[in-house]
Amino acid sequence: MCPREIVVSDHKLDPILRSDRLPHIWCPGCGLGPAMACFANAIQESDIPVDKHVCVSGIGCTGRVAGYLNVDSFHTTHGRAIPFATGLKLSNPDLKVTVFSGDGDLFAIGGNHMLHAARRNIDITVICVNNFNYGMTGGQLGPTTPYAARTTTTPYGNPEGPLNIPHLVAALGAVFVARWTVLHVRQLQKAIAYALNKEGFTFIEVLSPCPVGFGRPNDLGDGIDEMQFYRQQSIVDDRAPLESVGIDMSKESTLVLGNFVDRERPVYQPMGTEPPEQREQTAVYHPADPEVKAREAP
Amino acid sequence: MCPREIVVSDHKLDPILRSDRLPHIWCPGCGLGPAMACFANAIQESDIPVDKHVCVSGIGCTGRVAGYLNVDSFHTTHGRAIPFATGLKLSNPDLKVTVFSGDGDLFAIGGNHMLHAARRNIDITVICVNNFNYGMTGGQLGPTTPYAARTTTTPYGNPEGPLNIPHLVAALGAVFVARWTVLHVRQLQKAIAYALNKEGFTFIEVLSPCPVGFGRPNDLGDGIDEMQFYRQQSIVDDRAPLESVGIDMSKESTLVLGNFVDRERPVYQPMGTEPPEQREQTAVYHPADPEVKAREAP
Amino acid sequence: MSENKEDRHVLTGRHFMNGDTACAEGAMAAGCSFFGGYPITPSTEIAERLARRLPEVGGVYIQMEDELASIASVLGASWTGARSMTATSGPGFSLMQENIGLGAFTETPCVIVNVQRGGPSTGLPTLVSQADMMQARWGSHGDYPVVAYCPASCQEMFDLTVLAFNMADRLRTPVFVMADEAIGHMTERVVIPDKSGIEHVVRKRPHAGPMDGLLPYEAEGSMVPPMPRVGRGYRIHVTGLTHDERGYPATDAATHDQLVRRLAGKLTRFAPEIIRIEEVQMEDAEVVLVAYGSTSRSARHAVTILREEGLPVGMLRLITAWPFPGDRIAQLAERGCRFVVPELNLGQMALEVERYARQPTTRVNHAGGQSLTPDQIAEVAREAMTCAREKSWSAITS
Amino acid sequence: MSENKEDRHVLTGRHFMNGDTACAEGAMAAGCSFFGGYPITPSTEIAERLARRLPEVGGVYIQMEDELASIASVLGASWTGARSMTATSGPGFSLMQENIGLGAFTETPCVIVNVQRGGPSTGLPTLVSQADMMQARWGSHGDYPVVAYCPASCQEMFDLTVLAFNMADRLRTPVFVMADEAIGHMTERVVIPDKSGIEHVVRKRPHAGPMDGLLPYEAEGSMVPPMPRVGRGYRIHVTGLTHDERGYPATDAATHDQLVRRLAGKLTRFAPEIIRIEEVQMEDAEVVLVAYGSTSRSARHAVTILREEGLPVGMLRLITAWPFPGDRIAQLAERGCRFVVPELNLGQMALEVERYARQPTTRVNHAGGQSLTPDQIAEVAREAMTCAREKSWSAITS
Amino acid sequence: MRQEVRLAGFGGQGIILAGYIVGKAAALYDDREAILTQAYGPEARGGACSAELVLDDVPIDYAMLNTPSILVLMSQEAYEKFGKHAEPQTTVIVESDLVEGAPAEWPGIPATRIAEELGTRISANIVMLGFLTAVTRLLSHEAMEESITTSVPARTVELNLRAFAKGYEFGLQRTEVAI
Amino acid sequence: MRQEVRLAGFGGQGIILAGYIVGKAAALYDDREAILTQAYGPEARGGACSAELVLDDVPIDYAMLNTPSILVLMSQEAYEKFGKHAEPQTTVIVESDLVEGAPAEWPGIPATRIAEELGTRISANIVMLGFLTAVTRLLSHEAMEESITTSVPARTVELNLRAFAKGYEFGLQRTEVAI
Amino acid sequence: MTVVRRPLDQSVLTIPRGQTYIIPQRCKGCRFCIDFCPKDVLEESTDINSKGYHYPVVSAGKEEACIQCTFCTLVCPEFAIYTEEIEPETL
Amino acid sequence: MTVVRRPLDQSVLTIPRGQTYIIPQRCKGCRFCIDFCPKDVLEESTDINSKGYHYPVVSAGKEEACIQCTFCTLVCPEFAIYTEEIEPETL
Ligand SMILES: Cc1ncc(C[n+]2csc(CCOP(=O)(O)OP(=O)(O)O)c2C)c(N)n1
Ligand SMILES: Cc1ncc(C[n+]2csc(CCOP(=O)(O)OP(=O)(O)O)c2C)c(N)n1
Ligand code: SF4
Ligand code: SF4
Ligand code: SF4
Ligand code: SF4
Ligand code: SF4
Ligand code: SF4
Ligand SMILES: [Mg+2]
Ligand SMILES: [Mg+2]
Repeated sequence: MCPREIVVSDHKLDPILRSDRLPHIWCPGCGLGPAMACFANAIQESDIPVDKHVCVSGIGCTGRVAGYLNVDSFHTTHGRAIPFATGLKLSNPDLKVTVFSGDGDLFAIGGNHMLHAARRNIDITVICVNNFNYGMTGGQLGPTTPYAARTTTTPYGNPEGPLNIPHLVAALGAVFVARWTVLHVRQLQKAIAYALNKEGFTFIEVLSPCPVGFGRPNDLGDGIDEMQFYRQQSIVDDRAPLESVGIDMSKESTLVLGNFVDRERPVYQPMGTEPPEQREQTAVYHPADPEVKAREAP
Repeated sequence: MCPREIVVSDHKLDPILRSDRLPHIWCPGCGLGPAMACFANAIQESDIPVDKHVCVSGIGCTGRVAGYLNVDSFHTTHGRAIPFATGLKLSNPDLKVTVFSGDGDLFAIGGNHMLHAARRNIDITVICVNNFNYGMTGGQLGPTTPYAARTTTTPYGNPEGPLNIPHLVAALGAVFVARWTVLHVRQLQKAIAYALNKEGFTFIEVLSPCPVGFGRPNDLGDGIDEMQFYRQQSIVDDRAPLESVGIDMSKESTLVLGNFVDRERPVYQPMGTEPPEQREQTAVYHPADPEVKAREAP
Repeated sequence: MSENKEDRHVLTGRHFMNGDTACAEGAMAAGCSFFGGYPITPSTEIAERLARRLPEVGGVYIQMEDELASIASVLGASWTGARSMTATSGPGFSLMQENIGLGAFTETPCVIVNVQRGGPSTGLPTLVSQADMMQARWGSHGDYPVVAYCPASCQEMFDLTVLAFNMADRLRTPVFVMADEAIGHMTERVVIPDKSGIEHVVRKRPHAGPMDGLLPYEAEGSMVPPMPRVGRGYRIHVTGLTHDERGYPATDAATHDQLVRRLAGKLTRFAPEIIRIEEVQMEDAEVVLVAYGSTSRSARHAVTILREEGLPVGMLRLITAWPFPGDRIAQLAERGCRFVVPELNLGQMALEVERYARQPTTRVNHAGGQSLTPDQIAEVAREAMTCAREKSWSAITS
Repeated sequence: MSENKEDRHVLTGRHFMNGDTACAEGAMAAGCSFFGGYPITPSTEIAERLARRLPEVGGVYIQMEDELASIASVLGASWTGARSMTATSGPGFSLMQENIGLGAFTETPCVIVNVQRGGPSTGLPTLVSQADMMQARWGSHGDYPVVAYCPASCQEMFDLTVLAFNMADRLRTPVFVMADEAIGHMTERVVIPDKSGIEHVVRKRPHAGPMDGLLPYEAEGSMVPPMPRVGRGYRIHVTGLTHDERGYPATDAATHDQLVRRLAGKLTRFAPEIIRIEEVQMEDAEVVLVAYGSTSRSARHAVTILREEGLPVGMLRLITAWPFPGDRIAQLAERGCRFVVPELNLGQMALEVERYARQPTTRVNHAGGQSLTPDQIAEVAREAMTCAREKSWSAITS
Repeated sequence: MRQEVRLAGFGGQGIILAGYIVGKAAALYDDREAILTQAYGPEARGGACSAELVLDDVPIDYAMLNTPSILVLMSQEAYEKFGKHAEPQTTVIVESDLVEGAPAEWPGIPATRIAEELGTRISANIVMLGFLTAVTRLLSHEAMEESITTSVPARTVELNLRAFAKGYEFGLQRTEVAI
Repeated sequence: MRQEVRLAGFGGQGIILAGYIVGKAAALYDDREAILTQAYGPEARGGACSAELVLDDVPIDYAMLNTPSILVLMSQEAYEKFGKHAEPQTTVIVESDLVEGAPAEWPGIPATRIAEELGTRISANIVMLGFLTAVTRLLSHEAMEESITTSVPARTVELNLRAFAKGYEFGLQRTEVAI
Repeated sequence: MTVVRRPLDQSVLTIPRGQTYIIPQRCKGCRFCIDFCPKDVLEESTDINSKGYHYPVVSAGKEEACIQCTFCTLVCPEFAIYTEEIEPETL
Repeated sequence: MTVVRRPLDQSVLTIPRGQTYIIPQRCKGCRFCIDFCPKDVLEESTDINSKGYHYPVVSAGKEEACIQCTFCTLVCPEFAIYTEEIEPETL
């Protein structure tokens, strides 16, 4: 018979973390930990040596990820992670550069870089943690905050319609577009691992509880309650029409998850390093690899 | 029998132009003149008094339009016309604010504002003249420059894939999205007039010859040749799937024109001026008004 | 509270509120009706307060996608006749610089609040500094006019925000409120008068007359042209290019020089109205502490300590940082005063003091993250006093 | 031209090329392998040249979506070990300010060229000015180190671009080439030596040793920490937050003060290496023209005119504007020199001259759009000379 | 007389509100000068939290604390950080259920438990204020009551006043015992 | 000796290239100092265009023109703008088919027509340079030829040298006539 | 001022007719009006304007051909040509 | 160090089994591991850690229940719990 739990002082993921910096600054019930764990595992699973992985973040709670992962990592300015990553990648194509940042960082102030990096099909992976608000600054309206939601800057309810992230990123030309929640850790990790190994601009939206900035003010409760909400309301549909996957986080709403887009487009090659092949625009969504096919939440 | 031509010194559109500033700075064969003429006519045709029209431009050859139209007009900084217009409109809802600017201004440096204004459905009209390059600075690569095209900064051919503007703007949520060329002056004028009268974020892409920056370096010849190209290669299809309307300007390519999207979404209302009604996302494209239905080029 | 919207503008009464909130209430009292912003510590509370307050009076709060958009929206709103503002901190202030230049060049009144935090870059987001003072003066390209006030208390966050709006309209120019985290985040008593107690400068409008011939950049001798509103038939044109009095682009050096000099000249001409300083125990002061913002509180305390020791030390507090009150410094220098400049930066306003005093100053600096203590300042001032008396000043200056 | 890629870096020979092109060729010769930029008059020719040249040697030219992205990409590229650069003009320079702060704070070497045009705002896009000099010093928030060179000829566009790359790597900091439209757009003879004639400072790399314990911000006594490259197993962390020697965020005032002071201290320490000035007929000069960039050409001509008249006038040319060569100014002031500062702005570097000279200067200013003529400068210098001799200096200064 | 007060605990205990109520009582209802400051920092996210007050009879220039005259500790962490190094002249008050190892002579109150008994766990901070008022006489009972009334949501005023009274009562007893 | 030269015409005539060739001939092949500047401005878009040169035997400080010693006018607009106010000491050369009303004593050449005859209308600027070289002796024939050779696209070198020769020849005749 | 044409009384049996107005000095010779006039009403002038461009004139024999489609008015980049409706010819 | 589980020899007839490791000081009591463990292996400790949180422990009787799904390892925000595969039980 095995013992019950064994008390230890190190975690098996510690080597891929800057464990000297733990505990991290994130609130109890925050989903950033699991998102980072999935990324850390995917790095180790990837065919690329850990030393060639680079993580670039902007500013925000999510932006702190770069500081906790034990890979070469950059915590840049608010919104500028993608162009910073572009410079890294183009200047040293051997690197595997992943941008890991928040919805506000990547889609509010940083939206323009998303637009053009995806259009150019720069060979980087972008992981966006969507917690429906600006967590770091204390729970303000962000571009993904659902209509009518309360934040500290929408005390009367949000008058704006939120961004449908997968729809936009797919329209921009990303070659891989997925959405998972931090409850769907296995699918998330798989999707990240797949994206890391795929050439071109690959993108994963990660829905994540932020009890302080979003959950509590909007009667979703604590982290665990938002996780329960994910469990109850999520459906997985890789082939969902992307214009229909917007999120409103209302009690009856559905969260559509999946590996929505998986296609080939020529990857950006600056002239001179190699003459680029003729590029064709492929607009069909076809999740290709069975390995990243969706499964139900555990 | 009527005389042949009558020589005069004023044009009938002069009152809506700052005719004291003519001749304008645009090159012979440039399409900006016709684009502005269509806008000027549409202003006069609109139900809104001329004094309530405001034109906001960014920087570029197209950006000079604000300075030639005899309405309240603003020539702002590169890329910032849309947020400037947002301030004007929200602060005085009686105004009819139109942003008239270039592809680079609105989609390169200004891309993020396009993204969020369309998402919020700010009640402004945006007219984007796409001449496939940065005209003002002398013909550099822009976000709409076709793949492999020559510009002064892509001497070996453009390695980037161009933006498909209607597809992007539709994905962002604009309530009216059209594309015409400056050869299609009547349809263009109609589309603008329709957009001016429609509430919400309305958008028109105008394809326009830039012989200096784009036509000649890419063997399309002078303005008149590019106009001939438009005549030969354009098809009008309001219901074209938007992911398929990208432009590559190759000799055999098709330019798909039309009033692609016409739908209703709740218009952005800052809280407090009026409580916003429940917003619903409508993602269906349905050109609604027969007046703006496409006709063949003259 | 009354249901009358008008009444809700001015939150008359005695309050215990933090500096950011007081700033927001100052904006409300000044009749601000448009805020375009983007959250950033430690200014976020201004946005949060106005998000709640502006809708109460039919005003517009919009959270833009970034600071570039925020300032652009604020400039646009101003042309409708609205009093408009934004609030930010260092990184956002950096992003606003291009359009601050547009605002200054097109003479667009508005208020920009910078609650300073530790820099450069992301620096110390939650902690105090005063290291953007020179940026306020020089952050955008080209030469342009700058007005900047430095509140040192929650009450002044209110008062100087009102003043900033008035001065913006008076001069047709963007005005900065250069606060700092310590003031923005401290909570104190703030007394808000009733509406009649709030000064309100009305933006000069064009005289009645033919709308078509209006020259929106004709200064009419006062150096400040009247400002038309959009939608009123003037058919104005406003451009960030060099422009003539009609507002039309001009590509010649003479027009450029004339325009740039008029803008600078506005400030010189109205400097006596713009500049506010507070002098503390200055009558017989031999050593003058030149301080501003939260640091001036420590400096004031230091003066008390030093006066108790019988040392003739006074404080000149810069309520207005820009235009710099250089004439007063020069006067004091001529009187024989020596200057000690405590700042939460590596010495920024000290540079201006030195220029006008024509002597080096003693600097008391900390790059930021915590306030200078009264003792730190007093110690240096004491030393300065000794040196001043021994005429060995240069020994202690670098 | 040889087909060997290596050879194509340095365009050895005598050329007749414009300043912008010479700048681009300087970058090529310096081994620049990454340019991230956005076109803007009058710097566009630099981008256009590099778009053609970099691919010839396997380097990367990328035109980013805006200047915010350009500078960010340049910083990213630098951490791979590449020499990276961007080029812009006033409006773009304003937009770069936030990330210039990031570059300075994270000690990321790179070169930023600003070919100055008339400002503020869009101003006079095609015409000359020198009005971004103070912005170069203070444009981003917080206190940070700044190095800026001012080329005055096409040859110097080449030479100083090479120097800028070397100094960036030497100091681990962004370095500015503050050119102006007149120099960028004029065409002159440029002589490019062969590869062996191009100085090349190698960026200091960490010593071999355990990669894990590396402190990428430990200055090792030299004040400039060695710089690891990404992808080499160091597992570095780089942040725009205040950071300790390991590169980890620190939220305390002491670490902040220490870091900010070290960065400033780097420049003080290496100032003798950084600072270049040219002195023309200075031995016996009583009046000194302090000039830089295209204006220094007019000033040099003015010196010739005045010397012909027998007047003891010299010129001190600021090849380095920042750090400012204040010591030399102070020396000259002590020698009794008077200063005349011609600039295409309303007086920017004149402020620094005044501070170090501890006397007002005579300024010769034009806001921009055209060069100052030698006669304009000579006239003022003549007057200054008279006043200096009559000891009635103050009469002509404002 | 300058008085410096630090209230320390963890996020969610209403420490800042408590500080605000004290400051407001002083500044608006007790005719004193008062400044409230608070420690910010991402580290504070859900973790430690403190409010710092300076009260005086003359305008206050310098708002930072030198040596607090009163220290209110509502968590073990706060005790470790501030309580252990408290100067002898400082009056230290503790949440007796949440702080272990504090000297017996320090006034203590199980504020959270008392609040729970009132059915409003989140009013522990107000209970503590009652206790503080009784034990230290920092501010008048009336000023504190008025400050609470104008600072908490309208529908919770009554409850909070009861919490305040409870704490005050508990304090009076303790004071009687102690003095 | 300082010499100032202005070439003026309209966009598309190759005015700037002509200026570049002159400057390069001086700076690289004739051992002189030379600076080329040009008027920029959005107004220039497809309209008027001019190239300005300063040549000297000593390094040139000030690059702006005071009074040009040589003025080459290739359009009516250029004539209106510069030719009409030319100082008496200035040598003015005109494209005789494109400029009307110029004094008869000004050397003129129908450069465009000559170029067209050579089958290369766009070499009018080079024809003009040949004429300029012959008429003014500003720079040596060899230096100009070398400068053209290294400045025009490789496949057009021969043609352009022919254009230059034509203009030069025409100039020699004209010079013979005039002198 | 009537800028927008609003024919008041137009029977199905009438074809609108237009009169051409030209501002020769403004023309930059792009040929847009000439090449795309649906009725080939226009041709290049033999004269040039002061900028050296051949502006459009009505071709001989085309005096009555303009159908007032306003295309030339809208497409001219220089605001150098327009037409006004005249008494329609009744078929 | 083997972090990723790559079972070398796993027949279709075996169910993997896991051993739970816990770092009590790191736990912030979010309950993610407890509430979502598919086999309900975990429950809150009665003790609290120094931050005052109830960390997870294996419930009585659930010592053999862990199927090594690694969910708890991945979902724990604090890197406070993980499992390692042990000798599978053959059915
Ligand atoms: C230029 C600039 N503007 C604003 C800020 C303040 N700021 C820091 S993080 C943040 C938003 C973060 O939101 P998000 O990216 O969604 O990350 P989260 O904290 O929610 O994970 C903001 C506005 C900043 N640091 N820099
Ligand atoms: C911040 C900034 N960056 C760059 C420029 C230079 N610039 C002016 S217009 C322009 C591009 C214009 O392109 P587009 O918007 O397509 O207009 P077009 O001239 O083609 O009509 C650029 C890069 C500028 N004015 N400001
Ligand atoms: S504020 Fe939200 S996103 Fe940030 S650490 Fe807390 S829970 Fe996580
Ligand atoms: S450069 Fe192109 S867009 Fe600009 S005026 Fe000329 S033709 Fe038109
Ligand atoms: S109106 Fe139509 S038919 Fe008449 S001239 Fe113009 S284009 Fe031709
Ligand atoms: S369209 Fe206008 S500019 Fe072009 S040829 Fe006709 S009249 Fe001239
Ligand atoms: S590995 Fe799976 S089954 Fe085992 S304890 Fe963790 S969640 Fe439960
Ligand atoms: S998931 Fe981690 S932090 Fe949450 S209860 Fe379990 S062990 Fe504790
Ligand atoms: Mg977020
Ligand atoms: Mg364009």
